[in-house]
Amino acid sequence: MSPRKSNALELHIPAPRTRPGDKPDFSGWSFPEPGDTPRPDVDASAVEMREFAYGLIRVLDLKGAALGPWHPRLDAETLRRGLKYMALTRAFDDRMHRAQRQGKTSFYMQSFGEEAVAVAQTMALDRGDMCFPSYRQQGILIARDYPLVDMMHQIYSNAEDPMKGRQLPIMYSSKKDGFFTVSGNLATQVPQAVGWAMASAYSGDTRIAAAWLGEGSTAEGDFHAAMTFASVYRAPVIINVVNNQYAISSFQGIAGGENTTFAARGVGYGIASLRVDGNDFLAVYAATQWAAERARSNLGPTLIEHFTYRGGPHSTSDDPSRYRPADEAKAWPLGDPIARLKDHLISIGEWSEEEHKKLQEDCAEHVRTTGREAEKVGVLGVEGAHSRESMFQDVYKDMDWRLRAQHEEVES
Amino acid sequence: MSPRKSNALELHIPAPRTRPGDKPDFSGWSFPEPGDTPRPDVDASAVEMREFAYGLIRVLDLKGAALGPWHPRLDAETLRRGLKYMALTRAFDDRMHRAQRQGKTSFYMQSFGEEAVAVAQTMALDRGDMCFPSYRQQGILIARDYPLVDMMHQIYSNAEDPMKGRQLPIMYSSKKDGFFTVSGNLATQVPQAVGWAMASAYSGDTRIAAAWLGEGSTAEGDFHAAMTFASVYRAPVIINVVNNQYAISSFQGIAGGENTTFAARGVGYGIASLRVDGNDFLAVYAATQWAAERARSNLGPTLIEHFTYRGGPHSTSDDPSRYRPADEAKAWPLGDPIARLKDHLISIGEWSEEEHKKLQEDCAEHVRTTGREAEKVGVLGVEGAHSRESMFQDVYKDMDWRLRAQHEEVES
Amino acid sequence: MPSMTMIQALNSALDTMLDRDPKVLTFGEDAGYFGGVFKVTEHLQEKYGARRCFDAPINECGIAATAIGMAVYGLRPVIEIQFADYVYPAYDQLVSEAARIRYRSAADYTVPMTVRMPYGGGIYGGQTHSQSPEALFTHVAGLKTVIPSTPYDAKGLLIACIEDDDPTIFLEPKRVYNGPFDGRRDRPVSPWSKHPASEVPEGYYKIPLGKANVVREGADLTILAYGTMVHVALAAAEDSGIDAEVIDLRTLVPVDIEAIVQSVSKTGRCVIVHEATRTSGYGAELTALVQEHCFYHLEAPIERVTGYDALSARA
Amino acid sequence: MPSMTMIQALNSALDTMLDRDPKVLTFGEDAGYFGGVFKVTEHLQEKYGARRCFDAPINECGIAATAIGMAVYGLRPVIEIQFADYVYPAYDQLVSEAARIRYRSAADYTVPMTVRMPYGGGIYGGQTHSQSPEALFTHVAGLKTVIPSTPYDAKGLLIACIEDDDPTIFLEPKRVYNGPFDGRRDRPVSPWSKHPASEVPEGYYKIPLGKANVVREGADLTILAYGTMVHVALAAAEDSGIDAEVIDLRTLVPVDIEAIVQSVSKTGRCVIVHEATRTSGYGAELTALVQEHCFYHLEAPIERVTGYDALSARA
Ligand SMILES: Cc1ncc(C[n+]2csc(CCOP(=O)(O)OP(=O)(O)O)c2C)c(N)n1
Ligand SMILES: Cc1ncc(C[n+]2csc(CCOP(=O)(O)OP(=O)(O)O)c2C)c(N)n1
Ligand SMILES: [Mg+2]
Ligand SMILES: [Mg+2]
Repeated sequence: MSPRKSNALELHIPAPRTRPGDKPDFSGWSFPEPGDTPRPDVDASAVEMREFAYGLIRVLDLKGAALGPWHPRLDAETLRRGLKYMALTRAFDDRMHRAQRQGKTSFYMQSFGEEAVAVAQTMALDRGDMCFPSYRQQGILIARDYPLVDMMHQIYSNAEDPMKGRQLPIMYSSKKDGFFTVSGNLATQVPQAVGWAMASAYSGDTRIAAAWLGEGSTAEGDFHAAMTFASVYRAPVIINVVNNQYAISSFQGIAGGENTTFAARGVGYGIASLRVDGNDFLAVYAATQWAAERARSNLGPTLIEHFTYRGGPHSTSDDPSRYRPADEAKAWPLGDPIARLKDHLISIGEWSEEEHKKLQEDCAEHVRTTGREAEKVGVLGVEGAHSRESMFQDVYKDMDWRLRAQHEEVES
Repeated sequence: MSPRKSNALELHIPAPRTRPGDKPDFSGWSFPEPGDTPRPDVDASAVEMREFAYGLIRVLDLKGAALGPWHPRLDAETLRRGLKYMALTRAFDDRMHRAQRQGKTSFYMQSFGEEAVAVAQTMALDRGDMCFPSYRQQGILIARDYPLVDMMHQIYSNAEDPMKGRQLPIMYSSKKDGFFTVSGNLATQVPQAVGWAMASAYSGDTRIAAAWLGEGSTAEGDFHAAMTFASVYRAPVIINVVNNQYAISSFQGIAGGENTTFAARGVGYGIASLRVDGNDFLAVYAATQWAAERARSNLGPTLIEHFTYRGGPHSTSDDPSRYRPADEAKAWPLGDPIARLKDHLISIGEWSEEEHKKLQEDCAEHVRTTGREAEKVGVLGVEGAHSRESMFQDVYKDMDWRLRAQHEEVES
Repeated sequence: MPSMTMIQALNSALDTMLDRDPKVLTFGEDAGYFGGVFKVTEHLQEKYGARRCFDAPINECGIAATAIGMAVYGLRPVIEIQFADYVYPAYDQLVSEAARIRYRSAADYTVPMTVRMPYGGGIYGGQTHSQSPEALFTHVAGLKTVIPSTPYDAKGLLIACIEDDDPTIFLEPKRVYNGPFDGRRDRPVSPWSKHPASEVPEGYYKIPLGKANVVREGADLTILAYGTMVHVALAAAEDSGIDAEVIDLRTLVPVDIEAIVQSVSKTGRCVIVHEATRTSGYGAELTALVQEHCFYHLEAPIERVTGYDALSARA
Repeated sequence: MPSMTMIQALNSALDTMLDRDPKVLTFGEDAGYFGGVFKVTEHLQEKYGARRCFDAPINECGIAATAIGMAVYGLRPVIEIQFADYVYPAYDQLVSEAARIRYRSAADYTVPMTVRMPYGGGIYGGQTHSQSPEALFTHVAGLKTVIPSTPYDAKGLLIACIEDDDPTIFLEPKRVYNGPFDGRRDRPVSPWSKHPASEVPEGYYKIPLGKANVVREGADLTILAYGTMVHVALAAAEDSGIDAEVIDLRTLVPVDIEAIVQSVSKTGRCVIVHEATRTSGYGAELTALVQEHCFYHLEAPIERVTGYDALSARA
């Protein structure tokens, strides 16, 4: 290499403010106050709405009060349902994470800290709307009352696994619940959701689509495909970027978060874009409702960035204290979505600490009982959980001669 | 299909305002006045600069006056050189297009109407800066004084073709001129340019990179890759979107131009973005100079949308009057880049109609003479123009046993 | 029966299916108003409206992905990739998604989509308008790969693909779009109208996937070919005077193993012809299959006549 | 000499080259501070700074494309694709660009880059963390494809790839990252430290590309294998008592045809083993090569022992 010139170029490699050993530091972020963000009409033009991509829609303040034009004014029953689904999701995650530690499954991924996103959104959508999740939206299935035991069967890859042992744990699928088969390949589901939404519009249907991906995954070309097609054909779709600030070990700067928000991506395509406090159940609900109404009125797609924090490890395969301050999760200024909704319900006199304690115990108990039921069917490593034939099925609608021959070969 | 519901969704398919048979109609566009757009400091933050993506930098008015803070104040000699290169590019295109009609080559692509983009930009860059063009930037080579005859050899795929007959006509390459080998695959060169720029920064070099792609090609995932990596690593690169309003037969709405500008894409990544009148030599020059200085000062990438109009067919393989009004080109309100620079030079007393006529004749003559020289070496279809061995060379640095065997097979 | 070129036959297949089944729609770059750069979708937008036949952004990944989403919804999308050389940006969606969705969801979701693309050399396209990437699809479990060689087959096979409940890769040999080029560079290519397989019924008919066609019977040698190379093989058989049996595979996956075994067991000799580069081309698989199934009948090594392992294709 | 696992040997290869050549740099998803999900780049950022070893956005296309740009500039980038299953978004850049730039520019530009990726099954990864896509690269003229089976080979071959002036695809059999799994599920995998090929020199050395390794001599049967399957083949030879010669190909393209021909000419029998799905897998090419070069020596059909044409891989 030649000697350095005075006007030499330099390569910038983004680095987070803090690493293991440092004190957590979120002083870089500034947030608008809850209630301060106006709510545009659903037919507002994307151009007029540009600033929403740089703000943060907040309804709940940190004491539990709900404020401002985005307050969705849900009845207490609905709020308690939301709280229950989030608590159940957390209890489920907790048990399954431990099940992996106990060797009952090879792998698990929690949604700890992000439960509001999947749960509030599912509740704001119609039952027939089609969800294209990433791997961290188990809350959708739970909020659609999918049997926990079937989720466990899938995780244990046992004889009752609806996916017949073909997928990594947590890669569920349930067509009847409008839950698309989770892919191992990041972001692929997002342009597929756009295509589904286009098909719905093509068919004169009324159902819309929603897709989720992590902030890290927005870097994939599939995200660009999704945004481009959604914009061009004004597809009735909601594209949700769950910005939990990490992609495995990489902080969001590696995905492009140093220079702008992830909601801003939508601005680039002329797509209406909202940025929401992802730990605020009411804000997430309200933004989703807005976007769904927009889509249903043939006004096109919305991008929502849900700003949240990945409370746990990426998966059971990593230890986050290797790449971020160990106590960083606790320092996240926007708190915990369950605690915040609980505080709100208590503040409006519709919930109590006792009821909450009971709810948590019920969830834990429900998960425990269900766990035992699933374990009875089998956990990781039971030989013969799936017929050998099933290995050759569903490659095509019908087995071709190769698969028949290969199947015969194994059987003999 | 079920009967249509009252709240049924509808699929939006973008359509241009006009089709063959219609009167050309550009009334949808509104342009800021020349000289009206302020010029930010080169270290302005991308966030502050967002509005530049929605405006249009113009220096030359349609009478030839140069106005406002973007006026690059080039000396007359430089302007005349720019005019000459543009005229030469047009003369070259004209002859080669006709050569295809005469069967001397299989294929040709003109840059008619867009000459200012490649020529002004090349002149604004340093000689050592590296260019990653698409197939419509022959002006770069011409402005770097690459021998026209070698371009013709490539187009004729004759014995002197520097590409040895391996590439479609017009897919030049010249490392010594900082001109990257043109790819048939759209947009692939753009993230490569970002990588080259990163390598330059990595090496403490002072050279920057520039890439070009059409507005249609911005839809490719490679564009997203380029923007993401450029933003994350603040690569010293200029990404140029040449918006000539067509991608073969598709109007720019199919690429996402209905809902926002192409410069706005850059905003989504927090990249400084300029939108320029691509038929205004001075505006293109000034914007490029600004972006180059920004890159050279370690301030990162710039996206420039050059708003222009594809005056000719996509290539010799299509007839644009099959998909757009036949006289649309003439109706483009921002005129012709050569005529506009000519008018400016005349208005400042540095050029005359006579000199211009002479320049055009000289260019035509130069191209004609060079054409004869190239034709003497050979035109399309000369058998044996390239050795059989050359077919097996350059697959790898050294031929492996397969290629040696296959070569022997053909020779025997 | 009308005489059609392969382009007209493909257009007729799409026309027939758009007319029959409201779930069928088609899109691709320049495929709408313009009718495609090779005119395969000509007049379809005019006839069925922009909703059924439209232009797509230049993003093959997005074209494939949105088609997958549509197929998952329950439609039967047919997409056009402008040149097979440009399918790679869609490769992940085809290989990781279209091919796997039925399997990974245990048949909860399925993807009845068809991917059409012109492929192969011979039109002065240089190295990026001439490729034959079929082996990159035949390796992928979950996909079917189909290549017609005549107008009649093109229509019948395309309709079969559209009606198939699995994703199908439909490669169109563009060198024979307008006439059965047979490799004889010294003679002009005769138009399709002189070829019996240009007689194409107007309406609906299908050619089953997985069935090869013995286009020439012979006793001494079996030639396995598909696409343009079928015509080249026939001409070579004729010119050489060898009593060769020529099999047009039509479907590469699942290949008609019975037809192959029957022929090679009879002839004892086998030559495989394709345009793609040799190493790991589909000819390798055919060689392996023939030697596995017919080893004791073989009187000579199976030979591959293929493109070189270079990147050439004259511009 | 230190004993290393394959991960350590790969890390040592990168360390050696980062130290020797300022033109070498490495990046990939989680490859920087974290040292990669399999720890192959561990401590390299610490040692050489973020400029030489860094994290990349989750965009395999961009990772490959920027590496191409860097190689064109004159650097020698080594990129990590986190799992081979996720290479498809980069496929276009590798196939249409990296492989073709030398050729299409008549050697005006060249692309000395290395693409590292863990591949293969056996880690409970389900259908998207277990794939063996080598045949999708062996078909591509302009690319070299390399697969090591031991720590010693891994380091020597990786260094050879980095110094090679052409783009190389370097597939790492992750099942044997930590020990030579040999397919005997009933016995625990012994650690690399018990295996002679875990003796890995600290410094610089190369194993030439294109040279196979006869890892077991034998007279009755030739087994061709690579990666994890080398160990499985050795165990099978041992368990069966057959006097098999086992050849570890090491480089798939260009393959060491001499070593293959010499062995099969001697044994007259050949079995090919790979994990990838059978149809159009690399075993097809090997079968074709063997039957083309050794037809008159063959006493029995060449057999392929491969993954099924299904998408399975147990989760
Ligand atoms: C195409 C592809 N590349 C890489 C991976 C490996 N991978 C799995 S998860 C992950 C991080 C994703 O981060 P993000 O999108 O932010 O989602 P989060 O985990 O935070 O929910 C990576 C790199 C993959 N699964 N698919
Ligand atoms: C990956 C890829 N897809 C499709 C094509 C076919 N194609 C060649 S040029 C073109 C249109 C490009 O339009 P635009 O980017 O606007 O550039 P312009 O021709 O206007 O300069 C298309 C679709 C290609 N070359 N590569
Ligand atoms: Mg994340
Ligand atoms: Mg254009």
